[in-house]
Amino acid sequence: MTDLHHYLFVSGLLFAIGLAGVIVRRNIIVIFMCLELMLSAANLTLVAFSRFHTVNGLPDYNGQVLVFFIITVAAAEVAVGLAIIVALYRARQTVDVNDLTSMRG
Amino acid sequence: MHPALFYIFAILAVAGAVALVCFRNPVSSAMAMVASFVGLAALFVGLNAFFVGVIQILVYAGAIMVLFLFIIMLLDLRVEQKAHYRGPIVAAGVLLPALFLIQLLGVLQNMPAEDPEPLALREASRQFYNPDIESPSEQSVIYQSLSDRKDPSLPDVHLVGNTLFMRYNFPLQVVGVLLLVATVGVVALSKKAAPGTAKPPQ
Amino acid sequence: MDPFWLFLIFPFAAAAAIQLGLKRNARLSAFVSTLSVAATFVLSVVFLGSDNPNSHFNWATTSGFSIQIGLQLDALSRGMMFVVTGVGLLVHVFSLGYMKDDDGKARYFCGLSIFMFSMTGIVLADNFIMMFIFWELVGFSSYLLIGHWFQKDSAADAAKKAFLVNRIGDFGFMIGILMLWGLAGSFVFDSMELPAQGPLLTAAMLLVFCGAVGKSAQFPLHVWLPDAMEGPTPVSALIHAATMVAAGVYMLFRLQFSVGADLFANASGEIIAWIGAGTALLAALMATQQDDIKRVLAYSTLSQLGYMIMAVGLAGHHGLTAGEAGMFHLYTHAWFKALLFLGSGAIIYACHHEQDIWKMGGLAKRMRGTTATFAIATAALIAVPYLVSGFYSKEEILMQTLSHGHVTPLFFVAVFVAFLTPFYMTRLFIVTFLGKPRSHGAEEAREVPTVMLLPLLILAVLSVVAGFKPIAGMFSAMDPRHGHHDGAALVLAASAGTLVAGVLLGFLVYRRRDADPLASNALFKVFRNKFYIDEAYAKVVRFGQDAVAAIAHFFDEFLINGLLVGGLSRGAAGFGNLFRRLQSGNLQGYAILFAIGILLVIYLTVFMTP
Amino acid sequence: MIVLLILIPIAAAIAIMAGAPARPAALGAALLNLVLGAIFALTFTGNPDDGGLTIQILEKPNIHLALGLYDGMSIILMLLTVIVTFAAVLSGRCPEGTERIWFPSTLFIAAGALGAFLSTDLFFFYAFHELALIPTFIMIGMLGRGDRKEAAWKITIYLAFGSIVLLAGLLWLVNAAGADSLLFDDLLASTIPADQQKGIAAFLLVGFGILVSLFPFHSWAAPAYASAPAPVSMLHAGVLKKFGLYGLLRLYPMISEGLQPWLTWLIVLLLGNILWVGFVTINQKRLDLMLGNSSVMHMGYVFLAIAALIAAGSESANPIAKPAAIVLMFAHGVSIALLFGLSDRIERKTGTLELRDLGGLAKSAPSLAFLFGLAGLASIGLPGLANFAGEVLVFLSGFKEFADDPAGGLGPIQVATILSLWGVVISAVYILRAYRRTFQGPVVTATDGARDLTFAERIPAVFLAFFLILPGLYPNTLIQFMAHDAPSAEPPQIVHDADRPPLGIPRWSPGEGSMLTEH
Repeated sequence: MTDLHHYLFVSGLLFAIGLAGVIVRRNIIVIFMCLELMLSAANLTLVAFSRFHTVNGLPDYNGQVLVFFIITVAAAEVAVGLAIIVALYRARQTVDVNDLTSMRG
Repeated sequence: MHPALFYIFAILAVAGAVALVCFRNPVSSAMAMVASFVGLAALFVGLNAFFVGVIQILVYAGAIMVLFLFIIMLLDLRVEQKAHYRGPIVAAGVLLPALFLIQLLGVLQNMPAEDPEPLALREASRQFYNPDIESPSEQSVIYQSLSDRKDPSLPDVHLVGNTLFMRYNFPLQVVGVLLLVATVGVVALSKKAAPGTAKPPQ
Repeated sequence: MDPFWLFLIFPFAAAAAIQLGLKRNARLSAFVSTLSVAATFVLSVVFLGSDNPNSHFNWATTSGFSIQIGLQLDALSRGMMFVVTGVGLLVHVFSLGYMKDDDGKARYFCGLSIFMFSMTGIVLADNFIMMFIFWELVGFSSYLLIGHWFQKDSAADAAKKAFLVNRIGDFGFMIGILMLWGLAGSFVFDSMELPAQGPLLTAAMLLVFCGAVGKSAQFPLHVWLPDAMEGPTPVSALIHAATMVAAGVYMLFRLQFSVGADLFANASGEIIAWIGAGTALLAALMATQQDDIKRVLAYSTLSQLGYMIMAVGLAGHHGLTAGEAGMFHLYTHAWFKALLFLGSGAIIYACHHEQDIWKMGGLAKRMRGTTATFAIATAALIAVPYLVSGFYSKEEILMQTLSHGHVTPLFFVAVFVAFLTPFYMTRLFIVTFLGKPRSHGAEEAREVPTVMLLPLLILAVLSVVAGFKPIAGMFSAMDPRHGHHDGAALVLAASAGTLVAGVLLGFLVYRRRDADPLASNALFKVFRNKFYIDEAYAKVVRFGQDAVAAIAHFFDEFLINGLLVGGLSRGAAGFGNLFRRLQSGNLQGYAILFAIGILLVIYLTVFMTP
Repeated sequence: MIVLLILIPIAAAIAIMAGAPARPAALGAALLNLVLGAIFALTFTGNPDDGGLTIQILEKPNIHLALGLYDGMSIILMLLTVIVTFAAVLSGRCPEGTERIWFPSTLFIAAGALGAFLSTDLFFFYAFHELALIPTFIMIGMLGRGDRKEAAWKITIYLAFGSIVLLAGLLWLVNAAGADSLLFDDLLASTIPADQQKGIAAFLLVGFGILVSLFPFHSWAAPAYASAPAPVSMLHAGVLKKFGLYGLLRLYPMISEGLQPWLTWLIVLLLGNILWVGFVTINQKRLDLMLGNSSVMHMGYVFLAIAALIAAGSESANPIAKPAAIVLMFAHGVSIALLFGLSDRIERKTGTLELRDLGGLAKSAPSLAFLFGLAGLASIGLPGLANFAGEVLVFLSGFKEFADDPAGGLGPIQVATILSLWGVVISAVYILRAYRRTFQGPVVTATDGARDLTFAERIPAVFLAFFLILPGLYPNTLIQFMAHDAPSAEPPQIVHDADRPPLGIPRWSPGEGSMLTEH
């Protein structure tokens, strides 16, 4: 049988891979994808807990609603983020984070 | 969910993720991400969260994916130069997630392994019974599905909707506003600056 | 509402009306102002025999405590109101002529109305806080009027000086009021209880006296009064001779009258009397060498105020009678000193604003009316026996300096001042009115118009008759002559002797002179330079206040701003720099830090917590 | 209803930023606020819940967005705010093209100050003050004069530091009080253990003290006010600075014992304000710096009243102290706002505020001279103007102890009062010096041909002057608002959010599912 550990471990693994991608990659679009991956990994945790913590014989739908919200917000985030990237690319002609250092204090 | 299916889809998701990070071409990365998300959606379905699984496919693999690809094409992005990878950063990129996994394993170690409780649909149906209505056929869809004598089934979408609109109605409206704001923001951001007011790139 | 409030409402309404709109029409402003003071004069005559209305309202109320504004119309304040409104009315009328062509006529009359309002408030105040309120307000109106010609540096400086010196006096006054509040248990004069004697009471009385020192220009705060002569002359007559400067005397006597003369039956009475005597002497000496006609009169005013203060201070020994003698002198002095000032105003007006007596001369032939009235006032001031009011009051004061018919040191001081007074007044009179004109202005002098001469004539009459028993008797609180005194003969002899000696000496020294023969004398040079007190104060201000201010400012900048504030801001800047390094702008660096942060948080929350 | 006072300026500010006509909108908001404020104050019945609102924001810690006229102190300070705001908006001289920063900032400061004075919950009491500070910093830094960067830097660091110390003190206070909520009613009803009061009192004294420029934390004030645009110096010196004093008086009953050990220190520091800063003020060579320092100095008198209150041990033992402090705060707020407003006019007309370059301005600008003189004399406590009423009450409160028990001799508060009285002389010295230098004497180059105030410029000044004269002639017009100040017998009931129902109960009503609960 697959118990909660399995799901949590898969979720953690996905999160770790996403994190590694954020750290290692320099293409800002790929970094963005990795962030999405990390969000989805968190979703997996939520859904798993929802299923494993039943309330009155049903899955805990609070968790699933939260996943729904996260996906919605993530969609908005992607839209805005990509728009920013496009604007950034227009101004700088690059998507390499090593060239985007104007925030240096 | 059968353990075999679980392992198949889990491996699909993890492999997609690894590919996402490792491919140097952004288009390949995007494709890998789709694979990973499909695997995840399957895991959701395996957890009786059908609605979320469908949403995952529709929103991520459908809409968001297309957006990414579209932007990648629009910007005509090249393959990243490998020479630019710096040793310490790659090391940190391996080490820190590894540490994280070790921590996770440490936590899981101390957690009792538990099997999922079986869903008790018929029992659950009681809380959706409306005593004011006599005829069972006029009871709510949720009640009818849960209490069906022959084949009680989980009315997943109805239950999510019930929670969403009854309990989280206000946050839902807020999220709606958020989407609107995001839409306006995206339009504003991607609008080309009118000639004359554009600031020179720094 | 009691009709007595009209005393305050009339002048206040006049001042407010002028400031709020009438000021565009100077003639109307002057008329309204004069009308208001005429109305209050009528009121004060009407109410001369009224009872105490005791009407008041709460001005500031907190739970269990209240400051009231109330009117006290008793024998003392009724008499004082008569003096204030009487002199005030005549000065207003005189001003109509004197300030006829002045640019700031409306402002001037507004100031006069504010003054009348404030002075009325002092006189009618039934408690100490109210008196302090109006006490400050008369100082303010005096500031306004001294600085009437504010574009003259000297006038602006004099106004400032007057206000500041008065503020110093009020500093002590307020402390005195607060202490007396505790000791006597109330601010309201009639509710005050005579506190037990003790060092606190002595200190409180001396501090209250500080207010009088400032307002009545006693040594060592006398320096503002001569400078105040920069104001228009009618102002000097009203404020700086007859009424406001007498407020100190009035206030001290109000305490004696309402609470009891025993308040001063300690060292404070002694000190007050000696300060009064010292001021009388110093001012008289200074007056002998002044060349500005108004300054001579100003020092003479100081000297006479010193007499009054001395008398009030002696109340500690002699009871209420001594204070009444001071008030009696205040009452007679108000008329003849106002007359002297208005007379000098007429002279200055006639001589085209020439104030140096050595540039006058021979005015007796050109301005007969003014000369005659001035002569009467001079006679009153130098106390020609039995003829004029000044004689009666000065007799009473000299009488108070005797102790059971025996002479005291104060008696000698007082008598010496009584000798100096005729001396300098003779000098003034001879140099100004007799001889030949010594300047173009004096040659062209003509008699002043009727509107100015009329007040002079009325005041001249009052200067003569005010001291007679039937008239002074109307103001019972101001007439001390209700008993037999020991040593009346001695006093009469002394004052007659000094009068003759002073006049003779003055006549001999100054007859037919074109310049002061004593000017080169070293001793008289000290008098001329006012004992160098102003110079000393200027040094005190420069090296005391201004140097302290500069040092404080320096330390404020250097220590507090530089080290304390600077340290704080440098610390903040240092921290900022530290964190600035971390902000590399490198996204990958941030990601690494972010990951480390997550790991730390997990470690601390999961593995560290038991 | 009271929430309107805060919503109107914020709404107007947002509207202006979004493109509404700046000046009319700001003026309209200020005027509306003024009218509403007057109505609320005059119809106040003594019940703090009238027209107020209480919305629970958080359950733990139990924070409410609670607004209302808590007592007379709130009413008077609310009136002060709407009065000064109106004058500040009206007299603002806005550089071309900055209307959309200028007016919204002014309105935000006003909204923040009103929020702080009207909050009946400790959290929002603090938060609204911070809200008001931000536009203050922005205005000084962006639109100030002279050394504006330096001044903005200094005031920011200083006030931020003060706010942090204050926040620490407030957190400790809340922790120690253990009340059900952060509402003043609950907090004031709770008691703090005596051993903790002393530390809390120290934090609050230093925190509030820095915000009120208590010596030696005062040197930010003068340069900031001198550099700030006129509305900001009017609003900050006139209104916002009173926040610290208001806070001390408001929280005083909770820490009355803890403040006692610090009395000597407070007396020394307030004398530093009055005497030391007084002397510093004498030495100022610029009109605006002098006014800035004078406002620091006058805070000393309010602290004197607070010290008298502390020494007395309770409000009933010295009933004069609190009204004295409040009246003086109101009077000082109006007078310093008028002075800053007019000094801005002087600079506009003559191009300088250096005292040595000025002179004889009264000749060409009599109304300006009259109004400045009025405000100046008010600030040195001339009777008939509001400040005198405040100052005399402060001095009376200082001597209340002696009046109650003259046999006890003069205590430290009495000695402090006596020394403070010398400050009355000091302030007369610098105000009269400045007036003498600026308005009197012969006309000089800078003032030659300087024009008098126009009718429009006179309106805000006369408006403010009116509020100096009215309470000056009859202080009970102000003090009467404090007649209601007897604390209500039982604190109003707070209805807490009902426990959330378990999943699946298909009932949704605005009351239970929503995150906001209105009562």
